[in-house]
Amino acid sequence: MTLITVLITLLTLAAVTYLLSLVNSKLGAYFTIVTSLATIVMLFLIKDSIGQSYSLSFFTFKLTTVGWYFSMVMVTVYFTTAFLNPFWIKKMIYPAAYNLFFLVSLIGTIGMFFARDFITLFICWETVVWTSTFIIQMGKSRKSSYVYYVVSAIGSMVTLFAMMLVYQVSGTLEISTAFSALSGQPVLALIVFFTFILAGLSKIGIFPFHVWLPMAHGSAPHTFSPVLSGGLVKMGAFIAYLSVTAFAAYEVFANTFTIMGIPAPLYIIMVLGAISIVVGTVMAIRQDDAKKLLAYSSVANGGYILIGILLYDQIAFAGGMLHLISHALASATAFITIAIVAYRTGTTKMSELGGMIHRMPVTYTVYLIAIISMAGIPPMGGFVSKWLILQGLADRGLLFLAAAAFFGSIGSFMYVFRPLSAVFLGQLAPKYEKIKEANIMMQIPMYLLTIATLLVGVFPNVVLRVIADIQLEAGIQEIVLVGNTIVVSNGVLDALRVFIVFGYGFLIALVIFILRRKSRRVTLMDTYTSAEFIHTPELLHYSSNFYAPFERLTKKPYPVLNLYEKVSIKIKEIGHMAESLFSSSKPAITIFWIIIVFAIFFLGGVL
Amino acid sequence: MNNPVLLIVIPLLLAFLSVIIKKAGKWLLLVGLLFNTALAFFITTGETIIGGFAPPYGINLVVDQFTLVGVILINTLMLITIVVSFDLVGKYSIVLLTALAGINGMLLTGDLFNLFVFMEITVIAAYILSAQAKKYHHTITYLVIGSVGSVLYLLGIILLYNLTGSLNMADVAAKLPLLTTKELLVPVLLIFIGIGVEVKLMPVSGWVKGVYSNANRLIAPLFASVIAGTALFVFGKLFVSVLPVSDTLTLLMLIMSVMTFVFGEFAAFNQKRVKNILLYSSIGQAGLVTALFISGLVYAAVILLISNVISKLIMFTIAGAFTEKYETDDYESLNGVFVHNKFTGIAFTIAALSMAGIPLLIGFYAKLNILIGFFQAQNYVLPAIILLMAIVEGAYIIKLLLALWAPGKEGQVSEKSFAVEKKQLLSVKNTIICLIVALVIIAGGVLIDITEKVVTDGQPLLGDQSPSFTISQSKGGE
Amino acid sequence: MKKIFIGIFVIAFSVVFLLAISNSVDLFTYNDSLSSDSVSNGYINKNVTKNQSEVIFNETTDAETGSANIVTSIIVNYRSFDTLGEVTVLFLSAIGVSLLFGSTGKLAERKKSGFILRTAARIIFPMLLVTGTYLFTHGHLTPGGGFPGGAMIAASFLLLYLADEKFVTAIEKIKLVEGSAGTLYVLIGITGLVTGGYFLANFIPTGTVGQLISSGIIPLIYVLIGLKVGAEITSVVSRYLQEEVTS
Amino acid sequence: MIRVASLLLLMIGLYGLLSTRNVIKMIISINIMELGVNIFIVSIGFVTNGVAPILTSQVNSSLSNFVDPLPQALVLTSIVIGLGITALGLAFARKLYKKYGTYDLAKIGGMKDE
Repeated sequence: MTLITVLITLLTLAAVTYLLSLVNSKLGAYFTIVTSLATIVMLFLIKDSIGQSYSLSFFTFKLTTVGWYFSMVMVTVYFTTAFLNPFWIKKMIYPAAYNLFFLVSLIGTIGMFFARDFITLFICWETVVWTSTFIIQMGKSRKSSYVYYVVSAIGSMVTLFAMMLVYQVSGTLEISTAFSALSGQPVLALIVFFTFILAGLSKIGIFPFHVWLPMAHGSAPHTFSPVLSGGLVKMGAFIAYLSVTAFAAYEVFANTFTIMGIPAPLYIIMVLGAISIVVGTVMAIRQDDAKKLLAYSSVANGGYILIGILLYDQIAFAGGMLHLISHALASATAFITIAIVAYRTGTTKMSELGGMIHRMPVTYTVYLIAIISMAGIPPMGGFVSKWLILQGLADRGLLFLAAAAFFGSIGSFMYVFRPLSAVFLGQLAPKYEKIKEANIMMQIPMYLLTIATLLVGVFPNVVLRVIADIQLEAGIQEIVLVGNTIVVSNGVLDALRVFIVFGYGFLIALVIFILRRKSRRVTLMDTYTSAEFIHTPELLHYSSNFYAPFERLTKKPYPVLNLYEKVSIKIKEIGHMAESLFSSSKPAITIFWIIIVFAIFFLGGVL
Repeated sequence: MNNPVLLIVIPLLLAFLSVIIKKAGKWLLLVGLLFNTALAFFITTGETIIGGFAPPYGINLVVDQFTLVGVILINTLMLITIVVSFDLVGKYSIVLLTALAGINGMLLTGDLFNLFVFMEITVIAAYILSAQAKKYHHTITYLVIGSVGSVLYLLGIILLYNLTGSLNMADVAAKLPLLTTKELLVPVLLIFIGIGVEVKLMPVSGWVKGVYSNANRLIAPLFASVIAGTALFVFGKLFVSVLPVSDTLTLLMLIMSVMTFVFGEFAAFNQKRVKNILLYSSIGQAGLVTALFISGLVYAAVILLISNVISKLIMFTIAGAFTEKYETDDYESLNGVFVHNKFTGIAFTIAALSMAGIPLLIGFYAKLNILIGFFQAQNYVLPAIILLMAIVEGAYIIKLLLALWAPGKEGQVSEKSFAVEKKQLLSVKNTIICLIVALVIIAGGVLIDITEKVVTDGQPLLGDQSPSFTISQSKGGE
Repeated sequence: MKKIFIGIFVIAFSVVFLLAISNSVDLFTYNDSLSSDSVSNGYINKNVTKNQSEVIFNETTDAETGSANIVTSIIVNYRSFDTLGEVTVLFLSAIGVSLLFGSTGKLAERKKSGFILRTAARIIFPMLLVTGTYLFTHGHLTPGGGFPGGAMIAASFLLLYLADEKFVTAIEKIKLVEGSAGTLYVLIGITGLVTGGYFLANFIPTGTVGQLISSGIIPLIYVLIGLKVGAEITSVVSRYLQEEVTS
Repeated sequence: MIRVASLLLLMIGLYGLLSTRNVIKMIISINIMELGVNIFIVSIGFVTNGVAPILTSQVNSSLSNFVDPLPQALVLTSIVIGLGITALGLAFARKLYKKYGTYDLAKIGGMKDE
């Protein structure tokens, strides 16, 4: 089975899904599960032929380990999210189109990860952008879809410029050979580097391109937010990966100005990553909408991944790659749980929720594990990856970046705790007394993802072996793995041992909790009110104004979105000016312009 | 009998006949269109002399690959436009027939003055057609500006005649190298402005808004794709093969074109009405096409031109249907209109996406060719502008599409119930035609080797030396 | 005030324009003779296709175009295609006017014309008609031709309109003339294509330069043009006059 | 000199178009511009001491010093086209007047399109 067969099969399946959806949208939705499962199976089938190249019309592909790894992460997210599709599909305005776009965006990402030339890369990239744009619009907001597209377009158009520039210099579109022509041309290389990586930055949501994430994640259909955050954001990481491997930023900029031993251009991008960590964290803490909160956390985690990959060494790179999967799993899980809560309650606003643990214990547990991983608390996947990234930063002595990363780690406690307590813990609002736990079909992805998160956390070496292969492929030192331990410069990390220690701790806590349980259930209306009637009990809910003191500290939101709006207004103003100058319905104005043009031309022609 | 002169003469004959046989007007129009479209495919390249007098003396029709593409494209588009809106033809069949003759004359003729005559025929037909909107003051604006444009063009060619002693394009082109830039400045400039009025270059495009935005389902696509496409083909022919001026003049013309492109796109971004968005976008695209012609990237220009006119044909037809059915084309009051007209919506979307340059549609292929051509010419500023404009373009197109597809207010999940009242936009026949045209957009972008073969037939267009994107290029290392 | 500014602006531009255009054309001196590389030499000597150095009035026979009036030979033969287009332009504007005004058939209310005009019109009308016909039948020999001839015919009808407030032209008949003249023009062209291989080729023997029956299709076409132009302008004029005036 | 004068006619036409908003006056201005260009075209073909390009019994040889016949032929076409445009323009103007009761484009532009 070749990659081409896989892609064609998938396209066929997507078409079949579409046709089925036209007949019965729910059936089509089930078929998205089948198709994404088939993708996983087929990816395993083609794993043996890594290193081969394929071409089809103007598409060329190369099967690489890194592509395979990225595809696996992506398809896992898609597969698990697909389980939600049947329940939401009836609510979509265009169910058949949703199913089709869902699958086409998956195929697009796979094509992109295996792209061998720029055109294939760009076409697949744009396919994903457009299909996801059209999916996002089916959610709550058209504006978010618009912002998503514009930010993506900024990235992709600028990157297309870089691609064409490289093509002009090298005469080839093949990614790996094309970039090699840039060596010895530092200025050109600098332009290409910054323009090329822009697509990655815009997609992974690096400051100042992060504006789309909270909007799009927050308002996309609930079944697509997990894919956006867990999956599609990682496309940016792939571009970052290309910029250090195919573009070989470290070699190209080896002789240029360096900061802390890192070439300045790379350092600048890393600093942007660090800023994203800080901004994402701070903003996440402030959010009331659970999905927006998770979206901002994706911004922060994108910063980790970017820094890890760009460091391009033995440890941090492995950490970045590992964080890719651990964040994908955790974020997809978190979004899925929020989606299920929203499915049952109809809202994602934390101030309106609370006490869901009483009604949805499974969802609660799954969410807990996901946020533990997301916050980087052992023994989940996020811990190992963040630890590796911090280790790498510390080894290099990159203090500023390390400080940002530490800040993000600590901040993430604050923000992941908020939905936990606001949505799941505390008092149950009266209107939610009757809601039920997620049904078994919805529970499947939660179990699958939780198991995966635990696996990555406890046995990270399973994944790290693939990452070591990627490092081999990329030509950097492989991470040293002995048995179940990871060997780094100042010791070893045994995730299993960490898990066991934490497991004991957890057990002891559990025993104490069960034995000493004396708490009384307090409902929301169970309040002492001095004979006053409570009209809006929601205001008394402790999760409203959750982090008020903290929010007062960071009162002023940063002005990036304003910047985009200002540019847009400026464009409109210029457009308006052009319109009023040149599109007057009075002929005299046009005659005037003819005269002016003539005069300018004559003076220009004579001078 | 594949004499290209028949492309001009048969419609004329039918126009004269339909004065006599009044009732048959509409059907004669259809006959003329079908005849022309069929004949266009059988025309071969070469020169056709009229009246038996060889070129510098007599008038000749020159069919090269460039013209051939134009003739086939424009005749087919006109056929499609009129078939789609056949119900609106009414009494205008004679005017449309003469316009058909005029358009073919403009494309084919090899004589500068003859071009003027056919341009006048086309333009006068356009004046009459634009008055169908009953907004006579816009028509007057168009008439005044158009007449000034033709007066300037006429002055320009007479100056060229004074300098070269000939009116034949090939003859003039052969004699041009003997002249100085200074001598050529005024005539070339006058011709540039004269054609610029029809091409819709920015400072002289004041008439466009009034005329396009009030046009109906028949007239809007006719203007925006058929007549505008013809004007651009003529522009290309004149400024690539006949008047290839250099130096400052080229730079200034390039600046004007690029200015048109940028301002047109910006103005489109500022619009609320579908037709206004489209008309400013076609002004912008016309600026880009002329910039490409002036820069010598003929192939890229032709592909862009083709992709643009096809897209505009579909989009203006549907925009015309908006005003027809909903009495508005403000996209905010058409929220979710495609919910009820999915297939129409799909055709519109494909056309729009091609305009925005999304991959695997012909618009993207055009964009690739433009970029490759400019980079090859070591020109980095224009590609940067083009890509930045692509963002603006994509932005307003996505805004438009979102409004038309997804009904609902901000913060609410898009639902069918939020959409505007249900009305059928286009008849089934017309929807199918639009979808077929949309299919051409897709096919042209996917089967790029065939596209290239069809467009160039293996020869460079007007001596174009710039590179084009081919399948083998993407394979790079192999 | 505004107009003064515009005036100054236009004057300033005139200076620029004249300076600019003086690079391309000499504004004050004229040639003593036709420049040798001009295409007009071919038209004058009628040696575009034939090897002929001189054309003599009333002597040269079988010239490539037998018209003594060289301008006519250009209009109706060398560049006849332009003329077809030109006729079409006029045709189109006549159609445009009729489309705009529609055919109400009603006359606008007009003042009753005076006795002198009415009487004179009856005398002058046939004279105008004859002169117009003369102009286009002799177009290949003398100044004039289809266009002035046609305009004169139209003028004669205008005169009738002026003279008689109840006069109405039968627009249907005018249209018949208009359409059939145009059709015949094109058919002549196509006959040329079939017999001579070129559209609008002169397929009739051209005779002796200067004779009434000479120069092949030229008089034929000029007659058609004369009729057509006459019909078109008449139709335009009558449209203007017949259009109902709504107060 | 005649060339300068004809170009000045063109400029007068431009002035008219710039300064007036009256449709009829605009059409007249266009006519003046066309007239200017037509005179210019004829003047291009002018030859000092030339004779009209018609063979007659007096001027019976094509070797005479004729003026250039081509511009004259062109000018005829141009005049007729000008006539067509004028006729059409006036028809529009008249419809405009019937609809809005004024020839002033500025006033009409301000009116609401119904």
